[in-house]
Amino acid sequence: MQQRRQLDEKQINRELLNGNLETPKWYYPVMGVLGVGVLIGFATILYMFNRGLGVTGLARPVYWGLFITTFVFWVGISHAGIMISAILRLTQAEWRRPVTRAAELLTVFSLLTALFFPLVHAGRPWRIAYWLIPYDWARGIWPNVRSPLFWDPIAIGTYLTGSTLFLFVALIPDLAILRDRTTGIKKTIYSMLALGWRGNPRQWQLQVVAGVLLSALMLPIFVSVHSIVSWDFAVTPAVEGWHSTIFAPYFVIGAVHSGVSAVVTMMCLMRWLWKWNNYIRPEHFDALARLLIIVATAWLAFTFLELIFSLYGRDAPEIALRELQMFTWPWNLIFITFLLTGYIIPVGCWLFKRCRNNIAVMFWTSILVNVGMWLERFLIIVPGLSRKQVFVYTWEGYWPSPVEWIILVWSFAWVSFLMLLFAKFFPLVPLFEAKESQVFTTEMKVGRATVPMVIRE
Amino acid sequence: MSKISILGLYDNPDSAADALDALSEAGFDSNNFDVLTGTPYPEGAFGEHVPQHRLFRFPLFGAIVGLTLSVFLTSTTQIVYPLITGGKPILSIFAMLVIMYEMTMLSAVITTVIGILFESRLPNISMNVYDTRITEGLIGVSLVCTSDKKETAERALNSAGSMEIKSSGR
Amino acid sequence: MIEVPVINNTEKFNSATNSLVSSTKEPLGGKLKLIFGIFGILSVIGIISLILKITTVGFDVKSGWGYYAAIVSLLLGVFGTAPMVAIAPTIAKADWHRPVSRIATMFTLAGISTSILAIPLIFALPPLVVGGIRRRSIWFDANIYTPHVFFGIAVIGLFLVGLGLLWVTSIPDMAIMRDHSSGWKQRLGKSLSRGFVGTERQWISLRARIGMMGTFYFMFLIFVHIIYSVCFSLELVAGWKDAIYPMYHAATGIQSGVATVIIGLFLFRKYWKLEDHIRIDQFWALSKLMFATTIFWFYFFICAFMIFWYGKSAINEMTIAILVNGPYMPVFIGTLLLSFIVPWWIIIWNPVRYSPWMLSVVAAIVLIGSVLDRIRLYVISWQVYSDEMIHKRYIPLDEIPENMIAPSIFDIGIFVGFISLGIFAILLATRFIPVVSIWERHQSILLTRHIKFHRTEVYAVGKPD
Amino acid sequence: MVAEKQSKFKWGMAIDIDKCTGCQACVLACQAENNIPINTEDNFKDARGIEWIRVERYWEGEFPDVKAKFIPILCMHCDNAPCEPVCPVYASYHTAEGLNVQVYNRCVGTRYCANGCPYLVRFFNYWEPEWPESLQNQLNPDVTVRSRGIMEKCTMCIQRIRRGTRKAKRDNNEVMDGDISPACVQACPTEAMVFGNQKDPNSKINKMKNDKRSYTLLDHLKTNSNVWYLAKVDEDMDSHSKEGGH
Repeated sequence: MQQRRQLDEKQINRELLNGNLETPKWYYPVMGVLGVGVLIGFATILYMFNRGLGVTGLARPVYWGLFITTFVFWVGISHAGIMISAILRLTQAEWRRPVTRAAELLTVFSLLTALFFPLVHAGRPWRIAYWLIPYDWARGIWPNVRSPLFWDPIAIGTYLTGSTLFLFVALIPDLAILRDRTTGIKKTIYSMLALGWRGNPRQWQLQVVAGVLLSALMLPIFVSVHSIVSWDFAVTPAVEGWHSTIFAPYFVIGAVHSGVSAVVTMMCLMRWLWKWNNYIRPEHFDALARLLIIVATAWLAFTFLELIFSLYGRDAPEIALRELQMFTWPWNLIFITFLLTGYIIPVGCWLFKRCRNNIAVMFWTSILVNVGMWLERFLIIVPGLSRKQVFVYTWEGYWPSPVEWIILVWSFAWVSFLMLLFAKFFPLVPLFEAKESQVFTTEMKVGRATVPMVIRE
Repeated sequence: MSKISILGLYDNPDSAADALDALSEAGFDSNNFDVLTGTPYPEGAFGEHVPQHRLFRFPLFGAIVGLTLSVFLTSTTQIVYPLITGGKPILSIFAMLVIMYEMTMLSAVITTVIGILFESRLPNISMNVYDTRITEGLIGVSLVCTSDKKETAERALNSAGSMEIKSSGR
Repeated sequence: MIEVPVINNTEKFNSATNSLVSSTKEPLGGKLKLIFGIFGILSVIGIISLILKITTVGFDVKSGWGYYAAIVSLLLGVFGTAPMVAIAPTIAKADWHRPVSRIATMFTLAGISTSILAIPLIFALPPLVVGGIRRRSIWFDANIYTPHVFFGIAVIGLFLVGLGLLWVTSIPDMAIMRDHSSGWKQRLGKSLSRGFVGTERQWISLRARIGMMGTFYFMFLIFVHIIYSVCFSLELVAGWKDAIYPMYHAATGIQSGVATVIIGLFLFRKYWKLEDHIRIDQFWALSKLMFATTIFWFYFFICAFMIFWYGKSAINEMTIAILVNGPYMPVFIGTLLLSFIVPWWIIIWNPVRYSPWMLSVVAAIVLIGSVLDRIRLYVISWQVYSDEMIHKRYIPLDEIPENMIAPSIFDIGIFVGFISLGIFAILLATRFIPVVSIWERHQSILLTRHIKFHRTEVYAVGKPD
Repeated sequence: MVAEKQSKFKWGMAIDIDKCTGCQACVLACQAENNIPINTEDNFKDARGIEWIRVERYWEGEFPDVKAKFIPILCMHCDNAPCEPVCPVYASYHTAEGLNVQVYNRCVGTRYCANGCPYLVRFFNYWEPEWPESLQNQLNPDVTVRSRGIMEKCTMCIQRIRRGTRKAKRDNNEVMDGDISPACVQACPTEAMVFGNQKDPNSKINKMKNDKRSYTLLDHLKTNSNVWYLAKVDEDMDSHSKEGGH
């Protein structure tokens, strides 16, 4: 039962802009620490460019390792945004409102980070920089449209552009609010960004229509992006562990699992750092956890289908692969950890209302989920390659080198750095949505009980 | 005769709605006055005329453009460089499908956003009078009229009990 | 926050109750009797042709059972998944489903035809050990009759759980029938409503039971779809390895289920005069569902096809030859058109989604499409099965037959007859169970309001949890 | 395929396992001919050695009556090469002469082709290649020295093929069977390896590939490889060799 508090617009402005109009005292220290991490990361990347990929742990037959794993991981995280804002908008779920922007923001920044990894994992990234991006005019031969590695940038670019525009459109009314609260140079900048928003019925109506229409357009992109990423792996008949038809929906549902969990993590942080307790309420965590239980279970079902059908063929390479993946040290440990953190522990917690409403529990479980999902990608990619065919003749396992680990850590620092940077200048919770929910929800008396009501037009 | 814009501020929706009625009674054209709120209200909450929009045409147009572009790009790339890879046909339709799909969606999204800005008349550089308290919960009724109608307009706005009236020539 | 006036709904309640109860009461007019007669005769024809098929074809000629398997799978979709339209929104707490849910749930009664048809099929299915060697199967080293047993249990279980679901969701209406009718209906209502008088405790336990039964039904449904699709088509083709196939089967089943509900809704609304209970909102919501499932058809298809087309290994080429460009290519093209392209293109336009009859046309198209889809999937898998071939790593391209087999007269008889049997069962039930659940109708009367909002009027929905 | 009709060559190779003694001469010749960096012990330790052709050894039977079976494995130059379509920059494609070539200059080192290859005959340059001072002058001027960060693999000694065809063109006569031979074929003491043009009906390779012993590796992947193997004449081993390699 949601305890509904009446908030007038002044209070909403004051509380939700507390990160923008004044600076919390933890802000600069945290940014400093993250900044150092980011710098170290970039230094490592430059070192790797300078020395060559020899500094990584990659070796035949495992030609793709931690970088591609992390790439898939971040693309997965990026599915949070549209999942929350589009699907829940189309199903008119009221509790989505405070979360949408943060989720879309996570989408944008995690996609930006994901794009780094195919770049740094390539043998000659500088060539990519001027041959493939933006497009290959240099040597008079255009990229191969048959290659999944060419589908990727197209799909991810589409998704990135789309969600950035989505983010901006939904940001305009709040920019207007900031414009009215600031002075001097800040005011001019915000006024330019706000495009002279006045808030007349036409603009509000378009704002609402835009939400629905853009969601409807982003949804197919959202599904296609991770399907295409999964096809990078699934289309190669040589790698038995990858050549499975279920990969596309399997990756998508897994991405939703990890993405929504990442949103939960972020909501906890927002609640703790900016004290937005009036807007991010336990009932939101409750709803998200219920959603996550369904998603996680579907994802587990796909996992088992994939496993069953890989063994169903009874081919020697497949069986060798699964033996390595599940029963051989250290993979067996990773496999168990993946099952525990990816499903068993979190869902086990979410089954109980007390855990669903407990912020700390939600925080840690959602982090566990993402640990598990990262391990899942690692388990798909690396063992799959190390036993890909009967001709594998080097049996040393691949293990990431310190350089790769540092770059993995860098990606996390980088994303949170960008998020905090954004949070300094723009509101993380959409103010107009918060105000709208004040207008569009009410209560009705049924006998003695009061039932929350939602207004539909 | 110079045009001026007048803004009346109200602290509750009903009086704003009254103000709109008063204005239309005073014989102003409903295209000339407007309600400014800091919150999206349900359509017609102030008895204003519900604006019409043609937003749905934009994505359709964009989709068509994107589709043609992508068909051109993918087919030319493969025809101009007829390099056989993996025994696949020179025009591999199913590989092209992916790219066509993505580019179609991309340009549909872009045109939609353009359409949104266009339809909601943004960016808006009109110098009409505005008040920052509107984003704090006050409701503004703004009006553009010729300067000789100023008194009638202000009377109408006052009749609905406005907190404050601002006006500016331009 | 705006004040919601407290108004008295009694007369609305009574009018709803009376009109809906009378929908079951009205005497068997000539037209209705005729309809009953037709469907009854057709069902008898179906049962006769089933017996004839078993006696004439026999269980050893595997290729003769392809169309039969296709029909069963179609019915699993058309009748079996229809209740999902009632279950899914209930779990998602949507408010549009209330007038629809009863009609959707009533399709569980049609499961009778599926359960009857399933039994001969069990005998037709080859055991796991063929010619002394164990064939590939998802049951790995289980007892050689495991799939037969499990499938039998699953189908019957699905039917029973469905009946349970129907009963649980209609207990309050039984109570209403008990109070507002006479004769056998009253007695039946008395016995089925189990003394339901609507105490707080009874309502709470009712809600819990509905949730539980719904979840059970869903799980059973997915289980049946997985077992059926894998054991009765995929495993019969040597080398066909397609992890997404069960999900594809379930998704397309749900698509046809939604289509069935739309058509049923349209007919009941028209001929039972339920216009003021079943509004446009319901069709609007169903159309969105339809749209989503239609796209899902293509998504799941392309997920599999892309892998096979790009992989280009011998096994992949065989799979494509069997599914797409083999002897059943025309059928496949028909499926692609009628299951995806045509309905998608029609339903994308807003006006269509507002008009019930246009929607039912789309639904009919989708149903034809899913018939073709099942034919393309099942007939060939029973056609290529042979005790020698099943142990090969994959079927060589030249071993795949050139031409498709046509359905026999018995198949057509079974097809028509058992669909009619299902419809007949539903029609019988409508004499006793109101086609729109009264208590949910009361709930929506209670929880939805048109309230004045300053100068306009808005539609507000209460969401208790 | 369109482009293949234009050329009058379709190169291929046939290897008679029965004649192969596993002497590794082909491996050495290949290393010398194609400027392949020296595979030091550490290179092999971190599984980064580069060997365009390798000789795999399989022990058959139980001690004491064990038999060793050698099978040289090089790029199969498949017609349906899984490595080709996945390259985003067309660095790996199929020439009109049926060769699967790697264009070093285009390669950006995504290593996708190496994942696609079921025979593991594609190699990645993790480091800048180095040769000891004494070997600096041994490098083959006809072959590019591959820089770090790109893929490389057997080219069927394309430089020799070019030289042969050009010569034939210059003193305008046809390319005779056996005129052109890659380094490995040339170095093979038992003449187990044969290289030739499949479009020439009476070439030696055509006879060998139509031999009843001939088979291709991993044919269930339908890569249509252009390297044929002739099974060892040994009853209790034929069954193995039929299943591709083992």
